[in-house]
Amino acid sequence: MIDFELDEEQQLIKETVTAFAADVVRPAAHDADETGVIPEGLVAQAWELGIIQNSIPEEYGGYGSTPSTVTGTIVAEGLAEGDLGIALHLLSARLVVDAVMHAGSDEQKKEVLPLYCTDKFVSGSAAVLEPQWNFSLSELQTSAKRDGNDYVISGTKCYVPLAKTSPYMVVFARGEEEPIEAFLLKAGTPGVEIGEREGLMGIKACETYPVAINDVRVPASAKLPGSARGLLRRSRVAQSAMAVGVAKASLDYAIEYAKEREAFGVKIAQKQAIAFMLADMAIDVDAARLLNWEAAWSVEHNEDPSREITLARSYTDNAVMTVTDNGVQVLGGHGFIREHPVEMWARNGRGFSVFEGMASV
Amino acid sequence: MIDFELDEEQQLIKETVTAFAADVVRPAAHDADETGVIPEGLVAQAWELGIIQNSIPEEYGGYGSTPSTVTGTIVAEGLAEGDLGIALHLLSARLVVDAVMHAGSDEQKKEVLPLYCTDKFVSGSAAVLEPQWNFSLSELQTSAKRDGNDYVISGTKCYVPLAKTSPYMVVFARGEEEPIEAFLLKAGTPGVEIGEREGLMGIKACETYPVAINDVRVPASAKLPGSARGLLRRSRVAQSAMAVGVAKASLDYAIEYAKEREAFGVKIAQKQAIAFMLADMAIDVDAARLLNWEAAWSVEHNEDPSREITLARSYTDNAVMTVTDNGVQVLGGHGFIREHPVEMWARNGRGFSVFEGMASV
Amino acid sequence: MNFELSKSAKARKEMFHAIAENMMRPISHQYDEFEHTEPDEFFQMMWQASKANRESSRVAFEDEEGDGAAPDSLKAKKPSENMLVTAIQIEELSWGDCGLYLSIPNPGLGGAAVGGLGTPEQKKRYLADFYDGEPRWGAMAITEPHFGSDSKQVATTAVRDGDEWVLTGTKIFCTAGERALDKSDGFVVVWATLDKNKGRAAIKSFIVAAGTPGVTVDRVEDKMGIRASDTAVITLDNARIPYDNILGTAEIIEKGRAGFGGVMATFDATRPVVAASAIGVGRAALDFVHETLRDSGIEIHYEASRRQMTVLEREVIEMEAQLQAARLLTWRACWMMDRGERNSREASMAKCKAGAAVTKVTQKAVELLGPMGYSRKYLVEKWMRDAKINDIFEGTQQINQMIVARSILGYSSAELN
Amino acid sequence: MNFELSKSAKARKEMFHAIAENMMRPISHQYDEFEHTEPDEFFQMMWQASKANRESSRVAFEDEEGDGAAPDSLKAKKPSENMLVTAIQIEELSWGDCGLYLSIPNPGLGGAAVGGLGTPEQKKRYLADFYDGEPRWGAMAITEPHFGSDSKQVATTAVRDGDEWVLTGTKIFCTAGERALDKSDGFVVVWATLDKNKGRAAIKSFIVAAGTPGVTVDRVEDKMGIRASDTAVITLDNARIPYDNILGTAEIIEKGRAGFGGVMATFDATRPVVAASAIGVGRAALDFVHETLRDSGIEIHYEASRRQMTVLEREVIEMEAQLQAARLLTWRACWMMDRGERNSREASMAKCKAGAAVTKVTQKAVELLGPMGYSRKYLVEKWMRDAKINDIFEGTQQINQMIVARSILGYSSAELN
Repeated sequence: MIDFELDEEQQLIKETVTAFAADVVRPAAHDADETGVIPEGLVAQAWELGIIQNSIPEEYGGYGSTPSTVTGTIVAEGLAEGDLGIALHLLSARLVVDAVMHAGSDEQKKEVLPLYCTDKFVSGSAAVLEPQWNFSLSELQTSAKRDGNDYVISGTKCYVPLAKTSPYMVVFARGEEEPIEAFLLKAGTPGVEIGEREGLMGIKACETYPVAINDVRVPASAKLPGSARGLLRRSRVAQSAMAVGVAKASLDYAIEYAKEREAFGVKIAQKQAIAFMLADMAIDVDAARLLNWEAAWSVEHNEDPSREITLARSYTDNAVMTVTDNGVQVLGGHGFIREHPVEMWARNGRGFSVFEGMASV
Repeated sequence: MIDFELDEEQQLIKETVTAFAADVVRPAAHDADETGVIPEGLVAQAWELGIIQNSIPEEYGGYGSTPSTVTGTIVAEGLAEGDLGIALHLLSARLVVDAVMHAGSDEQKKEVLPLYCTDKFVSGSAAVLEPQWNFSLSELQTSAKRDGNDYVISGTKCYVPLAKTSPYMVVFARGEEEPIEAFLLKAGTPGVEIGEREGLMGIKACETYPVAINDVRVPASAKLPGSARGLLRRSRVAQSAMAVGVAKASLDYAIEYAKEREAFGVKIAQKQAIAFMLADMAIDVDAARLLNWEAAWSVEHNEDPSREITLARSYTDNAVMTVTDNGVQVLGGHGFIREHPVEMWARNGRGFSVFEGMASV
Repeated sequence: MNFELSKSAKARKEMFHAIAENMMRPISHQYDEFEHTEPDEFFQMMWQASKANRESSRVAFEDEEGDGAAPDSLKAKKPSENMLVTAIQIEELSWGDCGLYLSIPNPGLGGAAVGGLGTPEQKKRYLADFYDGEPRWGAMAITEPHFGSDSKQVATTAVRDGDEWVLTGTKIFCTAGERALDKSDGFVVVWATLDKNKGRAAIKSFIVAAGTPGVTVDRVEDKMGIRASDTAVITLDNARIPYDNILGTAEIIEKGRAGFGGVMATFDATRPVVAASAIGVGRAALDFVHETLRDSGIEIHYEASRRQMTVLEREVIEMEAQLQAARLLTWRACWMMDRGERNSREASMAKCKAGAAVTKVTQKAVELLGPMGYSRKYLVEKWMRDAKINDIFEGTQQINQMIVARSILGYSSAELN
Repeated sequence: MNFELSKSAKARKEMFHAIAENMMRPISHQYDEFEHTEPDEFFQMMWQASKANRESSRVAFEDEEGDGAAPDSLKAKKPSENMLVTAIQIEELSWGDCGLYLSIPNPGLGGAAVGGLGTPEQKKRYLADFYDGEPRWGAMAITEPHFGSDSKQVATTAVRDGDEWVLTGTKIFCTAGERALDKSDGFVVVWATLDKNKGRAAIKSFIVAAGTPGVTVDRVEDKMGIRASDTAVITLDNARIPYDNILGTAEIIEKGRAGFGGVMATFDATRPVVAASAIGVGRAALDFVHETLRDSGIEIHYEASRRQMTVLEREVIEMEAQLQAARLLTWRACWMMDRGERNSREASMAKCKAGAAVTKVTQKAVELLGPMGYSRKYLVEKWMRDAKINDIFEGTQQINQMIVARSILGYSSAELN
């Protein structure tokens, strides 16, 4: 039976995350965007929320909640509403944890998961994108070739988050058997060259790096035996949820501003041109969220959730750009000044269709 | 030097056509749409304007003005502002006359052009579209094969205007030498089967027919020696100009209505939601017209006008749909009633991207 | 959270899909082409089905179509899925034919008003025995020639004269008005003012039965689409109706649900229904596009690389996304109503999105199908013509933007208008 | 009708393109990345070029950039193409770098005001010897913290005290304000009111020279884009300027070009200029897209079948169409001004379209180029950031829609606001 209600646990998580995003993340967003540095205290505080640990089974040291894509989208939206760059940093562990949980072997689980159950923040990393304008997930240039008991991986990656500090990096490559395969690489694997931190238009708070993978030889056991495609689907949904968070942030800020700001003798929100723009933004945010919920739910319940995910992404990638662009427009000249966060949200909002890699899985 | 001014002759033609469209064509539009019949008197009156005869050189009995694509767009826009279906009927002669003038042999000119210089309306016809959803001009299914001194043409056409009553029909087919070739067929050519009049969403005033061309044998002299591609380019520009006329009609009607109609104590045009919609419509109409002028000018002055034509079509095909749809929206419920012409313009407006054939040349 | 229809909802969906496919689609073209003719056989079938359904099921058929569902579910204490199932059914019927769906003999919006505001006696008189005898229609007459969305401008007057009300005025855009008054023994709920100087509070609704002297159906409009549905212009010239035929109180009360606000609240139920109907039309077009592509050997790959996608694939995916967005917004509005939650904002969001999305989706479908899309041999062009009204009636896109805007801004109608 | 540039326009276009390509592009990234630093070498080069140009050519360089061109050409009897050529030049410069273009040392909007409203003495004092000595800037200060588009809200006061005006207030969004006041011996034209109770008619503009006591540049804003351009916040605290520094009359006149209407009329000249600048940014992005595609062996086929087109081709064609639409609207507005025709409607149409189109075009360019588009290694992401301001300054998209709407509806500002 169709039901849009969060269950009690989801509701609780949502409230916790939303409060943290508003009270702790948002106030740090501007400086993190300007300086590229996220305060360590914030990271530690976020870790205490137990978001990552919560999703890891007790046998590996986690709190053992059932990992749920729906819950994941709620967390992702909530944190990204605070700040996208910081959210990506805080949730980076998921790139490794989710990969291992959903596609890892027992050995990989035993090796990796306990590491993410301590009381100190541990980041994770994943190498997906490649530095071509026409990058497409379905045609990865990075290749993985079987050679005896090993795989040899070669290629160039970009937009790899927290590559320098993460104990593990999940590398996606074109395999010989499957078009997309995933490998778990330990930090310091020889042949993995991490370049200078990248400069991007948005998500400046989150470190990303170009990574050259020069004929890197890994044992067959480094391959994640599960579906790499499934992992990418999950991450597409999580990103989409973050896009909704960014759009929501911009909408709410624009509403508040428009109710404060006067022009021509009334609040600008009392002008149809502004008010109707806000209404359309609100409809887009709600519609995108519902589509994302459906996509997340489908990942768990449908055999093939590709249609739901693609519809959600298609809608949300457009919506987040339109909404954040209108967020700037509502503020007019002030929207262009970095004192207000709306321009940052527009820069961040533009990223999603880029992360989508001109492509799907 | 950039100049947007019509010359004296163009200005005169514009005024004449616009007045005729407003005084004679528009009042007949509703009934012509409903009944599919255009009053003979109107057709005769239009013929007296000498639009067709004007463009034919004196040696063939015409008035001998220099035929100009720019002038052609002005006429097409002006008449279509009155009514698209009637305009298509009145200008149908052009399908044959322009084809023969621009791509015909001397013999063809001598045979055909004098016929269109009498004082009685003579229609023309052209068979371009084909009844597939994925019809594309660059991949015509209708073929023309050389066989000795003859060509054998086979295929099925649709949307062929005035096929039953025109003395000539220009048939476009995939040739052996060129991807598109044009042939001049006389009425009554054996093997040309004209079906029942078509029912379309719009342009109901203008008769169109499906035409089956069953291994029709024509002498080599029936082929138009000039560029068929060039003919299609010209007709793309003429259609685009008509789209501007339709959009302009809808814009002006919506403006008048919005200034008359009251709601919430003011004229609805005084509400930003309506006023700004009208502003956007006006910008679209002007932008489309300028792009079309540039395209028409390029046909005459540029070696390859394909970019200009495609930009004009791309913009105009979108604009005419948006503008005519908004025309209905401004009138609200009244826009949905056939008493007002805006719904007809939306139906007519939708046609252009269809006539464009999902394709270019 | 759950995105799967319940078993019973699925069953209803299938049942209504079968009606749409077998009873509506075959006659869809005919009653579009021959406007103002009556699909009598279809009416009889639906009428018999409604009767049978009414007798066999706890939930009355007319309620399921949204007529009476709204007020009931507003009062409902425990979550039901009446409204949601209504939306699903109406999507199916409109997938069949939106104009025919609007023509199904039933108490309609007039019945909804009686169900919501009527006294037990009125309900008994006009609803309880509605399905007796031959097919009948109920209708609602609000709009007048001089106003559209601004319904406080009602100029039709109701003057008490002893045991009667005397109604005078002209009504337009009355869906099923001719069928209710001239073609069956039905009724129309007419909005009229007791006192033009007292604004909204003085506007009341009155049940006007077929055969009332002074009531004339002047004209049935020629329309762009939904041509099977009759849209009547009605004149009331000193039409006398029993005093008891007023809905609600005859007092002029300024505030609250008994007054104008209560009347407006019915939109919370009708807007999701219109949205669902719009979605049905859009889905019809999309299904046809998919089918045509499939016949040409083209399947849409939802995980194709965006770079390699043809324009066609991209467009189809965007159309589907728009439609699904509208559907989820609509289902949410229904779900809230089923839970007894106030849903004005969500209902307007759904209506606003659905009207706009389906207008675009059907326009695109015509474009994508080229010569086939534009031809009256197929139904795509009809669906484009049918779709547009959904962007207009039950509040235009702009009116719904206004309602959403007021809601998110916390503005009154005085602050934002 | 003619769509070919004149020989001299082509020559100017090429010249300015060379400047853009050779002097601006190489430093574009640097002065975006390192905001609030000064491209001194570029300034010197442009300054020397302006000087040389001024000495050698009949038409002053600063006039060609739109500063003084407007009022002159408004008065012009015989059609010239000054304004059109201005638009073409500015498109080229903005193709180079929109932020740097706005930073070129010249009399700027302040100079335009002096040129348009100033007395011969004022023009002589502030414009005639402007290019003597070291690089200087002129600027215009209108906006204040509490208002944006609604410029009749000016709260900065000008009080006469003997031979002086005493100015007090805060100005924001003053382009080149710091360079005009703190970094050179320039001037700012400041809007202030003589009497807050008298509305628009009391608003006058005043020339405030660098070094005036009481004038402080409080802050230079951090911006999304056009970071090479300084956007200053200026405080006037009992700043005393000579009585002669008022532009136009000190009388409070209700109507006509001498009053507020005249001030607003300068927008007819500046809006097409902003539109041209926007188009330059959009073209930069489009050119880069074409180049990248070409490097990958992809050419856009303008006559490809729409069905077979990739999403990429379709998008690029639509982007080009939007840009060309904006360009033709802009050229028309300029052409009218060159003919001495009133062009308020057309100027707003151009600005409205260009601002919106270029915002979309640059956003799309980032999207199409994926990881390259979003990276600060390339300039595409910068162009997206630069583009947006064109949708905002010199009248937001909404303000320009308003002006167009009033014009087509024949409404006054009282009737539509």
